[in-house]
Amino acid sequence: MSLASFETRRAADGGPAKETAVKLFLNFLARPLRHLWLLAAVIIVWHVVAISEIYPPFLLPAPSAVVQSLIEMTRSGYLIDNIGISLGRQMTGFALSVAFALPVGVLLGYSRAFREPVQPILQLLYPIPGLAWVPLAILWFGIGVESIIFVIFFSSIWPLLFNTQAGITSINPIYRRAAMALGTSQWRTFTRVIVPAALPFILAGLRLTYGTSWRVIVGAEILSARSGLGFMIDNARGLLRGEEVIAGMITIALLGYLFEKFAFDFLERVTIKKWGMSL
Amino acid sequence: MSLASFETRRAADGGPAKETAVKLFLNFLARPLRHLWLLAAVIIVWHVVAISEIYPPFLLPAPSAVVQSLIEMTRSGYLIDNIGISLGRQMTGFALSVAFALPVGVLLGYSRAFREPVQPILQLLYPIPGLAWVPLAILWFGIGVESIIFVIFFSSIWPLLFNTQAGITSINPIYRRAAMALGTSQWRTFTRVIVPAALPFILAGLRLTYGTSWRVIVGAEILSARSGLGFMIDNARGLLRGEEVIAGMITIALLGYLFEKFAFDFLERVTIKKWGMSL
Amino acid sequence: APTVTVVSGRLGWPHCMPFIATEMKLWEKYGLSVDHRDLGNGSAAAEAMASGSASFGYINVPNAVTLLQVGLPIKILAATTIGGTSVYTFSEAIKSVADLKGKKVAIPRGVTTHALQFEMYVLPQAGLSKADVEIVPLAPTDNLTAMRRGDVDAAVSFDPYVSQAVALGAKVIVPPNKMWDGPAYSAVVAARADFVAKEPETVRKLVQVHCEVIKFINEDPKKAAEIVNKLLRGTEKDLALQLDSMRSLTFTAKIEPAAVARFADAMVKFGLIKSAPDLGPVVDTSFLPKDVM
Amino acid sequence: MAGVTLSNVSKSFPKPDGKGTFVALSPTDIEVKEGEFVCILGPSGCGKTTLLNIVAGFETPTTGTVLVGGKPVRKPGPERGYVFQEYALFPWMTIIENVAFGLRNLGVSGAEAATKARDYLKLVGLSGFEQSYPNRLSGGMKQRVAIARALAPGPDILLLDEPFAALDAQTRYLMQIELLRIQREARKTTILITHSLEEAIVLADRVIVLSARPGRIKLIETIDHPHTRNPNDPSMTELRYRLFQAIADEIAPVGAAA
Amino acid sequence: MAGVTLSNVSKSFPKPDGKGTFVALSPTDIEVKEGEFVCILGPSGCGKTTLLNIVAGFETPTTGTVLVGGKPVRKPGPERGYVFQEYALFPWMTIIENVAFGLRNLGVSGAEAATKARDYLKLVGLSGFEQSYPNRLSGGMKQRVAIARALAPGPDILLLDEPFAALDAQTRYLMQIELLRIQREARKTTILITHSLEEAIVLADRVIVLSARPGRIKLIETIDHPHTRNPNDPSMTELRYRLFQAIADEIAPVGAAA
Ligand SMILES: Nc1ncnc2c1ncn2[C@@H]1O[C@H](COP(=O)(O)OP(=O)(O)OP(=O)(O)O)[C@@H](O)[C@H]1O
Ligand SMILES: Nc1ncnc2c1ncn2[C@@H]1O[C@H](COP(=O)(O)OP(=O)(O)OP(=O)(O)O)[C@@H](O)[C@H]1O
Ligand SMILES: [Mg+2]
Ligand SMILES: [Mg+2]
Repeated sequence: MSLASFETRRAADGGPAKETAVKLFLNFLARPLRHLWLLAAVIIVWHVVAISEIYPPFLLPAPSAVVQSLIEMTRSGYLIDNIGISLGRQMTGFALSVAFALPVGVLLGYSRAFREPVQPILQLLYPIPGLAWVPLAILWFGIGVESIIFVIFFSSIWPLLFNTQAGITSINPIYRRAAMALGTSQWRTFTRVIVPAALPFILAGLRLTYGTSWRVIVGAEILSARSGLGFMIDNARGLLRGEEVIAGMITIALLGYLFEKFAFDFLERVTIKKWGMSL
Repeated sequence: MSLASFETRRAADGGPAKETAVKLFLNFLARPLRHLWLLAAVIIVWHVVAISEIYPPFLLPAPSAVVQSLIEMTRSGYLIDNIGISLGRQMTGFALSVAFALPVGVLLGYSRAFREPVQPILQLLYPIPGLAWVPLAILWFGIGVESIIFVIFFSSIWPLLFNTQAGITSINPIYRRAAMALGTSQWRTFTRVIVPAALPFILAGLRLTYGTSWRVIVGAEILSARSGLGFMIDNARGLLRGEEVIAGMITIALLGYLFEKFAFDFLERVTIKKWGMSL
Repeated sequence: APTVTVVSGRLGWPHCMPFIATEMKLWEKYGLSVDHRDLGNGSAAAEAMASGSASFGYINVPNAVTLLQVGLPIKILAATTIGGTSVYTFSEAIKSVADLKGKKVAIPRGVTTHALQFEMYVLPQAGLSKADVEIVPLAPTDNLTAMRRGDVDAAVSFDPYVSQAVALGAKVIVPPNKMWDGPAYSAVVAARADFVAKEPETVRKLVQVHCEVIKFINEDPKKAAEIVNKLLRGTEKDLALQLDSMRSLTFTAKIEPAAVARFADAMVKFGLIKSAPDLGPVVDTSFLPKDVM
Repeated sequence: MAGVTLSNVSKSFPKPDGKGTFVALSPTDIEVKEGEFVCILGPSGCGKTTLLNIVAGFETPTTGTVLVGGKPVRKPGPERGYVFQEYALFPWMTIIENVAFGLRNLGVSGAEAATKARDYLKLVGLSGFEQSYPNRLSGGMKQRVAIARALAPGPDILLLDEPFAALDAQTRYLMQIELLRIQREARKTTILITHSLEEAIVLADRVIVLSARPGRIKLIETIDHPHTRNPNDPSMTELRYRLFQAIADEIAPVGAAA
Repeated sequence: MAGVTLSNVSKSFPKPDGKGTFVALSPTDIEVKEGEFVCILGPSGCGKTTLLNIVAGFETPTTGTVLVGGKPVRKPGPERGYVFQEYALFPWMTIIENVAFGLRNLGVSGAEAATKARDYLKLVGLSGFEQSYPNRLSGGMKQRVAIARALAPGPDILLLDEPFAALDAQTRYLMQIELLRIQREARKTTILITHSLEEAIVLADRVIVLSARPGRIKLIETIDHPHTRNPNDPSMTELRYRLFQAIADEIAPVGAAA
């Protein structure tokens, strides 16, 4: 990576126009290659290490065994069921996190009267481990799905919350001044000035919050669930079924990744990238 | 919170100069009050609920019982020992996270040749729950403190990693251009241009990564430790000592909070706030 | 001598022996250098042995069977405790297992003997099947809360949680001795087969220490309870609880291969594993001192 | 409709080293009558933007008060249109959205606001760029969007901070004429900061020259000459010279500056 | 020391609606000789900044090549000093750090760089602001820091995008004189974009006027008159008129722009 490889916004806009169809086609083929060679290499290394049996195969199964397990579990419907169940919990937790963290983060950044009393409480709550809340979660919400969602919620609000706040305090004050001089109502200032101006932070926070809502699924689902990907992984672990553990991990990885690509990359493309606020 | 309460950078600079000593003194008294009234209210509500014994005291002890437990554990040295042990693990994990996430995040944002193959792998790894790695952590690192630190590390790199990347892609390209036109070496461009320009993101990421390294301590320490705050909480839970569970939570909250205040608030004050890049 | 890593689960009576041995410096007495690690759950202990981090350990029977089933040669060398599992409730309406029909019952999560005992023995004894009750996997520490809220009606658990609940007014509807047909081992002493083959003398000493601790516990339960209570930072009240707990258990190193095999068969019936491993050559009582067998 | 009155307005900022404050604007009294066009000239860094910011309500004066239409200024408001020295376009809005934004704030319907915005974009010569985002525009184009944005909602008072600085002489001239027409027609009270003597002479009813930092009023010239004026008109020569000299006195020879 | 040669250089950008491209700069040939001072004039948005960015190496031309000292331009370099239209000061460095930065890049010791930076700050009249951060400065002050920053490392080639636009006439004049002195003494090849005919006349060996978008060369005027020139010198009247007319032709009447 040299300084020359460093993309500059404008340079990307108007590259040489003389690309031939052949070149474009080659590019089209090269693209996935450029992105996936390292992943392929990692899988190959994994395969080689696994078949060498340095480690017991039930702890480090070969990729092929994992794929086979994925296929079997898909065929039996076990995987799909658990995906559906976990997705429901994770998405509910994520949606609640966003619904809470976005407005609260905006207020933290925006209003001193709100920030001064609320921030210390949040900063104190933040470092407390999610698992430490389990007894109280059960006390308040019982052992149903509510507690699982509470743990997901309480673990995943933070990146969006604090990123939104940081985004808002980093807004160039001139935008607020311009909004005020144009007689913008508070609500429109929120929605049309503050939020878009802080969007690079908010989108990064959304990504992190989304990822976190998956990351805590094992911890949340061993709370009291007999279903879901987290339970599936824990259960497989107890039975020393390494291939099922890794199959579960890969399923979560893919679910997270696909959403990341389709939702967040898209959101970024139609907002901050289009506006030139991010490369 | 009205638009008028909305701090503007310049307005904060040169307020009326006519403040009397009395006013300043009153302000000095009012400051903690403005910050702490809500926290005080929360503690009072907790106290009232606790002494009403709606919940059994071993699940929701009164604040006074928690304070007493804190005092006792401090006196016996148990708390201090566990703080020392957990702090060591958490700080090691945090330091490793920073050492990894900061350069990798910079490279992700900076170099396409690096980003294209590495990003998919990281985006796939990111959503995988930390607890799902435990079997592999034991396989690779054994059952000592290394595994604990691995779980902390692997859980807490993400906010700093992705925030740094987002920060770098959000840098106004004009700064890089200026750096190039001034013949800045790659290293100096990293340290003197890229990192400071992305600092609002990096600092937000540091805060989040720091907090996460505490948040996973319970999950990490029940892995294989007979010591530390995470173990202490888990152990107290087994003995139905609610006041010790909450004392442990409060200890972690305070440790996180104090560092937040002293390290990160300070860092922010001497950098982005001083430079006018954040309010 | 090189240091041996010994793993165990969390400190509770079934896994207490290495804790007490360390506390009483019994390892040193036998010229052993032992690094004892207690892990948060049974899976971790099994994984530690599988990965070679530890060659000797205290693990649950289902974990031992699973290790064999996935192909890790181990030897089961001794028992630790028998019993300990009970079913209890706070509900007035539930007087016997039959009353659990349609009720929610909390069971420790993971692959445990507790679930096997309850579902494969206790329920059929009362003419019920798995489908007749709603099983809720739950950490034993959360049972009390869940029961208070009415989220579960009864719980299958072990000590000190059962004694804790009883102290708060729960009643035991199935005592430990009615939980299984024959000896129900809470945990066993196991070692990697390669380790046993390579260092039989070390293994013999480790098992001797184990037996000496069990002898000590049986001879002076109060002293043993004090040691455990001290390690757990328990109070006077907790000490009483520990002593109560001990009454529900039999401390013995003696192990019957057939009883272990019955668990393996139950696991097959339960659907946890496809086929039971041959336990004949696995349960190796040759390391036990003569007076134990 | 309203005049602007500054009484004893001054502004201090903290010193770079954080110790103490320095005066950016000395106590100043200015009265701008309703419908009057005032141009402010002065050396770089003398406090012109600071003064305009105080009138706009972006900054609180260290001493003194500002009345707009007889009422003290507390915060910015849509009756005072502002063109920022740095343009301050919203990067996340297209050009037309930027210009229509203030209109929409006033409750104008979307369609009507778009039509009006398009008119103003035509006025500043940017038809065809409605759907562009600001990062796609040249410096001068951004500045013209900023002018259109400030004018579109029809504020009573115009506060313009070097609004034509990034424009070529011809475009600048055309824009001056348009501004003047709008200002006259609606009798808008206008304060415009400029570095161009010609611009001040073409536009102003009154020219105020500030001294070097800390700024204070150095010279006030009233221009009665009817519009449209030609800055090169011989009758203006003397005025021009007086203004020139007033500023020139304030500039220390380069290399020997404080 | 080197000249700058543009052959057939053009630049297209994507259209606002994303469909197709539009030409910002038509194919252009310019040869700037070593030590020559070229001023570029042209209507707002005609492609001046684009052209300068290509010479600087910030943008790749859609067609054509740029040679600097005979070698093709691939990326920016310290031999080409650049003053950005938007200043582009580093907000995280003090004023003196900004100015010293390029010197430090060249390996100049800290103390020496600071001394030199201080000299350049004195040159642009900003002594006393060394320890300020850019957000504390007025627009014109920032612009002067940007000039000092570009000059301090002593580049062979100067690329200046409206470097004096935010300065009052007097400061501007003083800065012009200083720039000229530095340029002459070290025979720096210089390309300066300006909207001021006077500035071009005072400074340039050659003036290039670009047409309205898409920019192409409309007029080239060589000025042989010795320095120091007075733009109001009667001998310049005709030149001035020609330049004026060349740009005026390009400006569509306001309100009727494309
Ligand atoms: N936020 C601030 N903090 C500290 N000093 C400031 C701040 N804003 C402006 N100043 C100082 O106040 C003085 C006047 O600044 P101002 O922006 O009003 O100048 P100006 O007359 O508009 O100059 P220019 O013509 O260059 O735009 C300058 O010395 C500047 O450094
Ligand atoms: N990144 C970009 N993407 C799309 N269009 C661009 C981009 N940069 C510049 N343009 C367009 O190219 C044209 C020329 O822009 P440029 O900045 O070179 O003008 P300029 O001559 O410097 O104008 P000014 O005097 O106003 O600064 C303009 O129409 C502008 O909209
Ligand atoms: Mg100004
Ligand atoms: Mg330009």
